[in-house]
Amino acid sequence: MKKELVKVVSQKKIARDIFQLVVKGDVVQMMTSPGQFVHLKVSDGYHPILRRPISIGDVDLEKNELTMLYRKEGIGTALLSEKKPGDVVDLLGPLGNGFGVNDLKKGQTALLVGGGIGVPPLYYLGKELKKRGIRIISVLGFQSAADCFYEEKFAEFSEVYVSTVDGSKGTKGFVTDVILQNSFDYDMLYSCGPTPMLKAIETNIQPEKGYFSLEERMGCGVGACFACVCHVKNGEPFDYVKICSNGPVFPIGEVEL
Amino acid sequence: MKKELVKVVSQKKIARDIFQLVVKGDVVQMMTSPGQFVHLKVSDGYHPILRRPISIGDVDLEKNELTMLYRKEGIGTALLSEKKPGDVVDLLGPLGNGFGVNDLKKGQTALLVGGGIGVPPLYYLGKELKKRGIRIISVLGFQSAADCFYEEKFAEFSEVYVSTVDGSKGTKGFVTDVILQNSFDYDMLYSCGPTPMLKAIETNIQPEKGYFSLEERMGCGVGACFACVCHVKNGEPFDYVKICSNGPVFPIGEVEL
Amino acid sequence: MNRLEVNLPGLTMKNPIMPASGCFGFGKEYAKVYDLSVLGAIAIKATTVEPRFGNPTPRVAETNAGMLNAIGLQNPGLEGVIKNELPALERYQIPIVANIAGTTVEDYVHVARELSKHPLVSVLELNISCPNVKEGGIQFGTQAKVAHELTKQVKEVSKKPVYVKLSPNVSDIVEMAVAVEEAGADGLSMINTLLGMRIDLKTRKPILANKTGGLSGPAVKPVAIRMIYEVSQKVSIPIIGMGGIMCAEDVIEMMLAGASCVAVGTANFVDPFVCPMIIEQLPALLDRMGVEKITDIIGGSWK
Amino acid sequence: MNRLEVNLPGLTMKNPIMPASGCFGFGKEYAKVYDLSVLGAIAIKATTVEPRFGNPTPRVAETNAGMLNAIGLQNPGLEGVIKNELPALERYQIPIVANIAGTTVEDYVHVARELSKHPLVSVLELNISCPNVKEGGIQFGTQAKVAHELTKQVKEVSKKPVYVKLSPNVSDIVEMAVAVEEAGADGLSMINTLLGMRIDLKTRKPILANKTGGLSGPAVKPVAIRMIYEVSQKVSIPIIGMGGIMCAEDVIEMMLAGASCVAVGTANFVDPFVCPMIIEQLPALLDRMGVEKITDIIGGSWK
Ligand SMILES: Cc1cc2nc3c(=O)[nH]c(=O)nc-3n(C[C@H](O)[C@H](O)[C@H](O)COP(=O)(O)OP(=O)(O)OC[C@H]3O[C@@H](n4cnc5c(N)ncnc54)[C@H](O)[C@@H]3O)c2cc1C
Ligand SMILES: Cc1cc2nc3c(=O)[nH]c(=O)nc-3n(C[C@H](O)[C@H](O)[C@H](O)COP(=O)(O)OP(=O)(O)OC[C@H]3O[C@@H](n4cnc5c(N)ncnc54)[C@H](O)[C@@H]3O)c2cc1C
Ligand SMILES: Cc1cc2nc3c(=O)[nH]c(=O)nc-3n(C[C@H](O)[C@H](O)[C@H](O)COP(=O)(O)O)c2cc1C
Ligand SMILES: Cc1cc2nc3c(=O)[nH]c(=O)nc-3n(C[C@H](O)[C@H](O)[C@H](O)COP(=O)(O)O)c2cc1C
Ligand code: FES
Ligand code: FES
Repeated sequence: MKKELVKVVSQKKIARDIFQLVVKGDVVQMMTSPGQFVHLKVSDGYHPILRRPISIGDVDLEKNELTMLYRKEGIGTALLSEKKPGDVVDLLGPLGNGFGVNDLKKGQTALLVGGGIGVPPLYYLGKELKKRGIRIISVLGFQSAADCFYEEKFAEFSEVYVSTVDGSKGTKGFVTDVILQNSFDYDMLYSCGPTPMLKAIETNIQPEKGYFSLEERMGCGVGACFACVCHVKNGEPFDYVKICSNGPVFPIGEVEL
Repeated sequence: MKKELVKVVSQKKIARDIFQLVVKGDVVQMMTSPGQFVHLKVSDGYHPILRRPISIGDVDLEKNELTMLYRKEGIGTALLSEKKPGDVVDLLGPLGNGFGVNDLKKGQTALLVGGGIGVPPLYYLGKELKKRGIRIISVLGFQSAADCFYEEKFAEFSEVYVSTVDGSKGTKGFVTDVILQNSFDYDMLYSCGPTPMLKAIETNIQPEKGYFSLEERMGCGVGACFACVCHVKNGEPFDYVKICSNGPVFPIGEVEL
Repeated sequence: MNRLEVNLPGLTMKNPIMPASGCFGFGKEYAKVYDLSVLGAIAIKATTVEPRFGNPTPRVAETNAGMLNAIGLQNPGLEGVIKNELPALERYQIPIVANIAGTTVEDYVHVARELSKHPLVSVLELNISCPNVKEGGIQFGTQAKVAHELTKQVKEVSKKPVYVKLSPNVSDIVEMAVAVEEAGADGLSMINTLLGMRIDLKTRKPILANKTGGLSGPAVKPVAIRMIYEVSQKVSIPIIGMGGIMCAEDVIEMMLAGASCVAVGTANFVDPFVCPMIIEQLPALLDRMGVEKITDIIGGSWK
Repeated sequence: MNRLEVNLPGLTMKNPIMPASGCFGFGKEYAKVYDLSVLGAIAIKATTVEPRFGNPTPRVAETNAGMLNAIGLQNPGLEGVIKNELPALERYQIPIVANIAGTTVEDYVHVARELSKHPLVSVLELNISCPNVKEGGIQFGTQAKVAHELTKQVKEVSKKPVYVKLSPNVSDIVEMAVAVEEAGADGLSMINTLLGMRIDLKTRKPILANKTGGLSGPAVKPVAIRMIYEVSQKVSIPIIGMGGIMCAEDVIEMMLAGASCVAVGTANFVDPFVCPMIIEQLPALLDRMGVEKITDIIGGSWK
């Protein structure tokens, strides 16, 4: 982990409220584990005061470039969306633990399930799995066609299925509907998205093996402030994990959603 | 008075920590009284939260341009010094009451006495007096040669005398030393500068007629918050004037320094 | 239907926005900036029996997202206010909240009696953050019993509804609120400023001549929200909310906490047009939230 | 001569900077970021008798120039702290401030007795902002008598100096400070967080699951400065100052107010390197101010 003022290479709006931000810096060399995140200071002053956690979306180690994908949500991401090429961003990272990319053997199948702004970390993951010769199926869920992004990028390494809540693109409904309808054959499920989606996957799909990536409001991002804890399945009432430092990626079944 | 987002035309460092900032906007049309000031919001957020009072240094009514001269002092003026051509600045003004420019008749003499960053309003004043055919003597006091500015600009309309505390330029000492040594003949004294300087003028020079421009930390800048009051000479203990709205320029002898 | 209208004892307001006491003088300065009749009401500067100069300057200092003031209740005194200040406000046809202060119970009672008689004064706002000289400098606003007694006596003489403006510098704000409600207060104003200080690194002395001052602005908003949230659930009188309101969103947050209308203080110094701007923005914000009448959201965070 | 050295009861610090309790865990996370031995001391997270999970999430929210937290004293409990957390801190050879909390006097006394025996613990810091369950939920930190009694009992069993961490949510901070000094406190820590709240406009509910939380960061600094200024003139025990320290200038301001050293909390989240950065910047700042030893400025604003 390092703190660096990285330089904005490009900023592009790629869907409704969704931005793709590419930055450049030496710290990118450390970003080798998909599922990790970076913590960004988006203002010079103290409004907002806290950093913003954003997933590593893609990495180009040769060019020292990191790609982030984010949704303009509140004040922090709004400020981020105003950064222009040449501007600097104060980045702390990489933080947390990523997905197990070496759990599968060549020829096995990974099912990637992303919901909304949970899609980004799965892109870097997919690329890394592909390198290892893993077969990949991607299921990406969005609110509507206007919110879709990266479908064609996922097509580079996988069979892609899209669902939208309003049916304006792909299957009408949720990612779980797509998975149930297609009864995919897979060895491992990797998912990132809103907690209700993860819960639906756990309950309705009951994957045997895999990983969930979780979100929570953070303070420090490094495990020191206890802001981002969650309960452990079958643990003592006081047992916990910290999403920032023990996660954000956890083996399915380890934590209470 | 108006609130307008004026556009930065140019920004230039003209002496140690002294900047000349030119902005453009329709509001400039209202700035016809030398000695008035504008109230600037220098940050987008709330640090700093209050506006900064800056004197009207010069006005070009044809081009809609206002020139301000300021010293980089604390956080507010530091932020102001970062503004670049094309940036906008939130300006409220013109505020307060300026110098009486019609008190003198053609051919009479005005003595302008400026100390440090009190020099700027006297420049616009001098130009206006000149237009009215007044003879002008200017005495400008600074800490040292490195802090001097606008000597040559004042030479456009007046005989200029400079004093520096360390003697690195002009007379060594204070503006009052220059005045006493030269025993100028004048009909009206106009002064702006640090309060100790104004006090020294009042005590040692005892001008019969003239104006002082005062400074005080301000809240509203428009007379509503009672932050910037001062006592009135020979008044009741509760009598007061507000520097922002009754001043900043007062006839000499009216207020307690 | 006017969806912004709010009604509180003595205050029929066409919108829930009033400038806060001490941040708007007696109105005449801002009257040059815009037409004051757009406001829901106006709270005028604290009035005391005698004219006061207040504290020495500097009287303001800045903090991160806030400011400190130690004006010291400068005002032209009861007579001056009645003669020179109030008449000019008649033309705007909006309710006037008369903020009153003093250093003894007698002071308050006297100003309350006189000001409440004035036809232009709609309600009184008792500023109880002043030190009680007779009781040895303790603040009326930090002891429930003292605040109760003061409120009771003021209520006895006042011809108009009485709002008590609570100080946030207390251990138990609910206790204070309940004490003044029991004494007959018709409403509450909260919060007044938090006591704070800044020290100048160059002079190594406090920036304010008075040393300490009252903290206001966005920095204090979370404290105001918390106190209004707690108090509004425990009293049945309405609350005029204030503390750090800068925009329409802040108004909604404070009304969700439990305020029935709000006062805007420090923000006037940042932008003299802030009150009309907020009033203009509120309807669109209500639309986005799917709210018909603004009164529907009062206390919405706990109801 | 080390111009940054400060000496307080039980704390020989090579510089006046320590991370504040609860903002630095038990040190191991930041130990990966820099060498902790550069610090003046470390205040570790509050320890209670039993392990605690704390409050439900979300536990943090943001405010203008500040943040709210409602962690709820999550910690691995006395045994866990002694077994798994303290040993790792030995190698840094710096004083450890053990923050302790509880819901009954017995809790505090038990944790104090055990932790104060530990060779790595230099001093105890009594966090008295917790509600006292036995006394009906009132806070130890808001009633002088209760705080006095708690301090006395802890002092009786503690093998190490005891600092009492005062809550700012009181009417009279001096009264609290004097009460714990009279009970034998060796020092004070001030201030803990101000109680605050934020409401989410979308959900219309408080952002924090716990509803209210503690406000920290630059927003509260003026309140901290004021309280330290007032208290340091009325007690003769030293003060660990905290509340909104973000840079070297803030350290000087707080020491001028009367603090003998400072703790840095929220700033660690903004910049994990903030403590070493401040330590590095202090000598140049002292030079600019013409100050030889940092202890020369303690209380400089009133001395
Ligand atoms: C490990 C991790 C990875 C993430 N990766 C991405 C990503 O790649 N792209 C993306 O768009 N978003 C991502 N998020 C969510 C992103 O952090 C929030 O959308 C963002 O912080 C919102 O900030 P804001 O100021 O725009 O919104 P505001 O609502 O103004 O934020 C207020 C506060 O809430 C926090 N917050 C708000 N929403 C979330 C959330 N969903 N999760 C955590 N904290 C939140 C903010 O950090 C801030 O402290 C990630 C979150 C986590 C925890
Ligand atoms: C009517 C008037 C006209 C002025 N004209 C000019 C000018 O033309 N050029 C110029 O350089 N300066 C001028 N000043 C002073 C200028 O306003 C301050 O230097 C400036 O506000 C400092 O802000 P800062 O944030 O850089 O300093 P900080 O010290 O960080 O400011 C902190 C606070 O103190 C106030 N403050 C600090 N110094 C002064 C001061 N001398 N007078 C009033 N308030 C102060 C600031 O406004 C701010 O609220 C004028 C002041 C007044 C009252
Ligand atoms: C300069 C100034 C003067 C004030 N004077 C008074 C006053 O006379 N009476 C009073 O009750 N409150 C007074 N207040 C407090 C405000 O009315 C208000 O309660 C407080 O500032 C919080 O609101 P804000 O954050 O919107 O400013 C004053 C505040 C400021 C900033
Ligand atoms: C996330 C967080 C957790 C905290 N936990 C504790 C704690 O366990 N014990 C304690 O005494 N203070 C705790 N505090 C208070 C800090 O130690 C400090 O007093 C306060 O945050 C003010 O300092 P700051 O503004 O520098 O953060 C906590 C503060 C924060 C922000
Ligand atoms: S964000 Fe601080 S522990 Fe996770
Ligand atoms: S600055 Fe508000 S009255 Fe002058």
